[in-house]
Amino acid sequence: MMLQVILAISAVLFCFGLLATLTRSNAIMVLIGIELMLGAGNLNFIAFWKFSTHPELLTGIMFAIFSIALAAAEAAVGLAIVIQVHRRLRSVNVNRATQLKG
Amino acid sequence: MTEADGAGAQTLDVSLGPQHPSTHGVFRMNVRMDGETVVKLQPVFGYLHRNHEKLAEGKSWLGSMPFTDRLDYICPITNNWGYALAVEKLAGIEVPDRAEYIRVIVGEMTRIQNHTAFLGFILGDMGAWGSALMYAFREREKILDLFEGLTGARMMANYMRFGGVRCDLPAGWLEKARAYIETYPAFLDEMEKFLTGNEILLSRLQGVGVMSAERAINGGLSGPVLRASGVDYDIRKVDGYGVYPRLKFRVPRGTVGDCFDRFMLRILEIRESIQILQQAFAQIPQGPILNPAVKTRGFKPPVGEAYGRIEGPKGELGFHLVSDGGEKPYRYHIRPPSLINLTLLEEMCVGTKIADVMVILGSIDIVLGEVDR
Amino acid sequence: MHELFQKIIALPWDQAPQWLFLIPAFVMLMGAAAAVMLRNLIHCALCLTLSFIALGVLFMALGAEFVGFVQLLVYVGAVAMLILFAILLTPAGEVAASNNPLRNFKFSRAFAAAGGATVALLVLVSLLGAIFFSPHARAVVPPAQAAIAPVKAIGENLLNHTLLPLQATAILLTAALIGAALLAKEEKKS
Amino acid sequence: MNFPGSGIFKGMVVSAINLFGSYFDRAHAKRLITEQYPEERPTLPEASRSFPFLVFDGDPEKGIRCVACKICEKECPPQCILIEQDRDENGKLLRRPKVFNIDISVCMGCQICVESCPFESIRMDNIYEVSSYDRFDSLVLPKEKLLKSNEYYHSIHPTEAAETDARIEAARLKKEAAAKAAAQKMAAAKAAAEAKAAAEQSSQPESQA
Amino acid sequence: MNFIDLLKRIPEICKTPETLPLEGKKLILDFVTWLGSLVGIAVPPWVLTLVNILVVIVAIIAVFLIMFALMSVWERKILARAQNRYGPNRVGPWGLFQPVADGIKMLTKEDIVPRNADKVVHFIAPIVMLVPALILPVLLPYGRGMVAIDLSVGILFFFAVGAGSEVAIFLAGWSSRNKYSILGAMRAIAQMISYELPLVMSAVIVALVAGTLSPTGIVEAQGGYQFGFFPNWFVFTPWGFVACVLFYFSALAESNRSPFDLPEGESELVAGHLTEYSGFKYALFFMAEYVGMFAINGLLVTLFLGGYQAPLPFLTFIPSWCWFFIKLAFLAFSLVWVRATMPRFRIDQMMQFAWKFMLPMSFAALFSAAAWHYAGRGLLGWGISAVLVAIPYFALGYFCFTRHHSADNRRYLFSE
Repeated sequence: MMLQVILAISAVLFCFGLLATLTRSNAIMVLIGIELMLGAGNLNFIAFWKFSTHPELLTGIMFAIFSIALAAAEAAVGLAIVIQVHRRLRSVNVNRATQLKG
Repeated sequence: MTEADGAGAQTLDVSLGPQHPSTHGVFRMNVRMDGETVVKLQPVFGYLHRNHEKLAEGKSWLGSMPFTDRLDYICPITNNWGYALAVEKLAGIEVPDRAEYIRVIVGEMTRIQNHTAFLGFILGDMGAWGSALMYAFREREKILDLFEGLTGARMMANYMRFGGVRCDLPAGWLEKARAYIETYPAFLDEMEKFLTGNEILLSRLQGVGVMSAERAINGGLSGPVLRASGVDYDIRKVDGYGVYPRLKFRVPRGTVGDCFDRFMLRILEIRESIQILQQAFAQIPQGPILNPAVKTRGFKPPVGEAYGRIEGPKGELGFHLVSDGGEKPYRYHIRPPSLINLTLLEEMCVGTKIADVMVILGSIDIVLGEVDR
Repeated sequence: MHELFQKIIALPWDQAPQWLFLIPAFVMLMGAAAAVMLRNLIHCALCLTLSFIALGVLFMALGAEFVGFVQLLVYVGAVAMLILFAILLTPAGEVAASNNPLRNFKFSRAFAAAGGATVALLVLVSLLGAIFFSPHARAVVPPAQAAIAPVKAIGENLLNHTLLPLQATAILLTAALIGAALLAKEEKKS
Repeated sequence: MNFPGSGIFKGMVVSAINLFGSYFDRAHAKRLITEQYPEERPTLPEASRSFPFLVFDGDPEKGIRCVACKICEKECPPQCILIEQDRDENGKLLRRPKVFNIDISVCMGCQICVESCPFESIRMDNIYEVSSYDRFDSLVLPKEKLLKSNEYYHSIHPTEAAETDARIEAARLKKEAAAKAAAQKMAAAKAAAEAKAAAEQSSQPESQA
Repeated sequence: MNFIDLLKRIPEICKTPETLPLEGKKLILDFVTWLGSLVGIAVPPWVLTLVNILVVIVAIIAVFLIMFALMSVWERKILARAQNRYGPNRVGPWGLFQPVADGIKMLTKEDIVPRNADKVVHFIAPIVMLVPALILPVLLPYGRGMVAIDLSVGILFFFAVGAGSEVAIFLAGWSSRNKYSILGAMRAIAQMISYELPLVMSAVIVALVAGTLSPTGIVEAQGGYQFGFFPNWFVFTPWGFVACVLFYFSALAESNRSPFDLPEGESELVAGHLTEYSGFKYALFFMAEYVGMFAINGLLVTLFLGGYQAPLPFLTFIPSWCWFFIKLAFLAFSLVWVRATMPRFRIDQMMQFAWKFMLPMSFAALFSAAAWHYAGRGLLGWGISAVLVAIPYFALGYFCFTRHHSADNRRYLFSE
């Protein structure tokens, strides 16, 4: 029963992230949404490790640690791209970056 | 007021205002910064303008002598000397020997205490939180006490008169002065041990605010700032006023012309001044201290104009006086070394960091009383 | 009154109930909601940081102490600062009215938001359905062990079992940071 | 030994010597220059000056040296002295000031007035506790507050007071000598006049007879 | 169990100072049970654990706040004595009541919030700054068996919570909406992030050698004495000394003190991110800085100076918790001593010093620690690790510093 509650919480968190990514027009808000979704993913890993049959294998925790490391790298590169976009288009409005022509 | 210009570089206009902890008085700099580096710097001064030159036209010749104390309030006695020298050149007054020697002694002591104060201020600008400042001011106080014993006031001395000095050395003053100057090199060695080797200080001073010799001459700089750029020009040697030709001393000058050279030059000049003082203490003759021919009230110099200048601690301090034969000067103009040394501030500061602007301003050693007059 | 007071004291307060982890979870969800809803970007970033902290505490509540601290250190220390700096470095310029007819339709922003919200809601409903009503959900779930992951075990596992991913992440991190630095550097104004 | 950190280390040693020296070593203890002001008063050198004061010999009213010649009022650079000459009952000007105000908020203690006063009547005091709460009235010192005795003058500037007294003494002696000489000359002139008159009388009786 | 024999137990406790704090806590717990029996209810065990926790928290907060108060006056007195003057001696004997006076002044001063400041964030910033600073002391081992929470990941906890203060400085700088504070906040964060790396690296080295992340484990690893009298603290090993110096300078940078106090570089930026704070909020920032400084110095004592270990074997009659605070006091004194002497770095020199000097040195210290450990911790290990540390120090010192600036390659000409 408790596992399902935790999974529900992480699902809600994931949907908040999804909402942010879909509705907000600012590139940084999109990145914030992605961070939330990654956090939700980590929460699931830890939940499944907590309720697994033999937790001494620590697989869930390993996944969570590596995913945190990657999320940090991803955030760094994402924000660098956002800054470059801002420098080119003078704004971070996602709808303005439409010139990906050939 | 962040406004983007050019390639979207966000420049920031900051006014390091008149009320600022380290601008040595009321001096404002409108600085445009790109991040930390200075793009444009526009000095704004005039906050301490007291209309000294126009006032002098309404006062008697001696009446504006006490006001010259307030020009460069760190070294008032050399200001008096500049004014007295100019009037003596205008009226052709002879100065007795003892008065000349007293003038050299008091002038060189003013130079020492001004450069000592400089050592303290420049460390304060770099954030050494007052230790060097307190050591420097402890030694400077002793010189000011000697001035108080001689002239009656620590700083506002009003000591020089046309044709000599106002009062003779009180009993025991000369011995106290000689004993004190003996201890000065020990203080200087302690300051050098405390400062000159310090890596942070080296990295903050060296290579900052470089001024080439040729540019310094064109800019009209004078004093230690000019000599730091390698130009050998010291008015005590060039004009040879007072009894300087009889005294043997050397004029140091730097090679690179950056803040560190200006800093070291002041220390070397203090050591030279100590040599001068020791010779002056030895050679001071007895005799009158004031040319009796000069009237204190109703002093009327002949018609004409004169430009008298001395090597003040900050540079060439000149007085241009025009007399129409009356009791009041017709025109009274001062050449302030601080103001003219300040004109090249922007050239030194562009391209450096905001923290360097303070150090460069400190290394020029300006006093706002003299800049604004 | 005295007996009531007696009964309250006798309750087994010191065994932390299972549901204690709901508090950080609630704070996290509120932080996440605020991060999405607020207009001012800086406030969004701060609420995001709050939800990161709450997520870290939640990990600790679930026994994964090490992961909780790593989460705190990495997200609150670095990622939140990155986001705040990015917001600072990209001042919101004026939103130019674009010529695309579809876009400056009066209610276009409201429709977009509604569209996004419905998609998110659909995903949420499907997830919850999977969690509570799918056949697997009804499988016997083993009871929650008091599994505390000691740091020594994690350390040994990292260097023996998962050594390859560790080195791969190291290389990836350096590549990502060098790339990010190059991207964000201002080109020299020739 | 100048390894990279040695400069900083030398600096630290200097400040440590000052720090511990102030407790243990007498030479450094003397360096602590702060005077605990209200308890320890600063010892001013003899020549130190702050604001002017009027000197009087003996009785403040009659012994005042100032003759209200207004030279110092004219010569004072910041113009902070105000003098009104005294008048006796029937309006004739007296050589004494009825009002002598110095606005010490304007005065900068430059002692030009001391130099230009021909009657040695104004001298520089070395009081420094003259601050007050209200800006105008209490900073304008009236004559009563300015008048201080010659003995006080001797107590604060002994050598200068002695010179001044010597100069006054010499001036008085010169005046007396001049007066005596003038008196003798007049006496001589009178005697000569009587002698001439007597001579004429003795010569006139012969002519009248 | 009545009140009298509780009082009688106090002199017995004082006879053995080593365990005084632990016995004192037991005494307080017995006192609570006695109070319960007085009212007639049997005190349940959870109340005792609650009281236990409260006593520990109150003790830590009280100790750190008293140290903060005393440090604010000691700092001014030591600074003054280094500058040939007396320092505060008017309020109370030797100025000891000065913190009370400062506290009253800080509380009664008007708390000005700029008009277009972001009120909410402006209000939160000092709290976000103070909370991590007050949480940090929880993990430090003050004495044998006297650590508030014996975390097995103590060091990681320290850096995780310590990261919060950067966010707080950003909040303070951003919300005051004025040029100086934004510049100050930028500088502060750049400085703290670039100095966090050497800080973490030197702590990691100690954790590697001690084999554990828990502070008590590290302190135990530094126990014992070499040749009978020489304590084998980590600071007396070549790599330990270098790591300790790196940690010390990084701690200075983390708490924005002395040579690294660029954020409040008075001469340039007035008061950096604290320009728009006054009154009580400024006092909170002030307290957060000091408590944070004590916490990070406490960690330095734990990592390198052998936490509560006595320096000489026969000195163990002084209780272990005294040693911790004696070492902490000495470190605090050295902070003020450095502050009295050193001018401030410039922003780019500071960054250069962090990335080009401190970081490579910490890698060198890592290798030398490994050499020391695997060469059997004996004389050979000493030699190798000393060489492994000295070479980079002089090379880096020359290449990235003395090559550009040195006082003795300047010639001054003199003319007659």
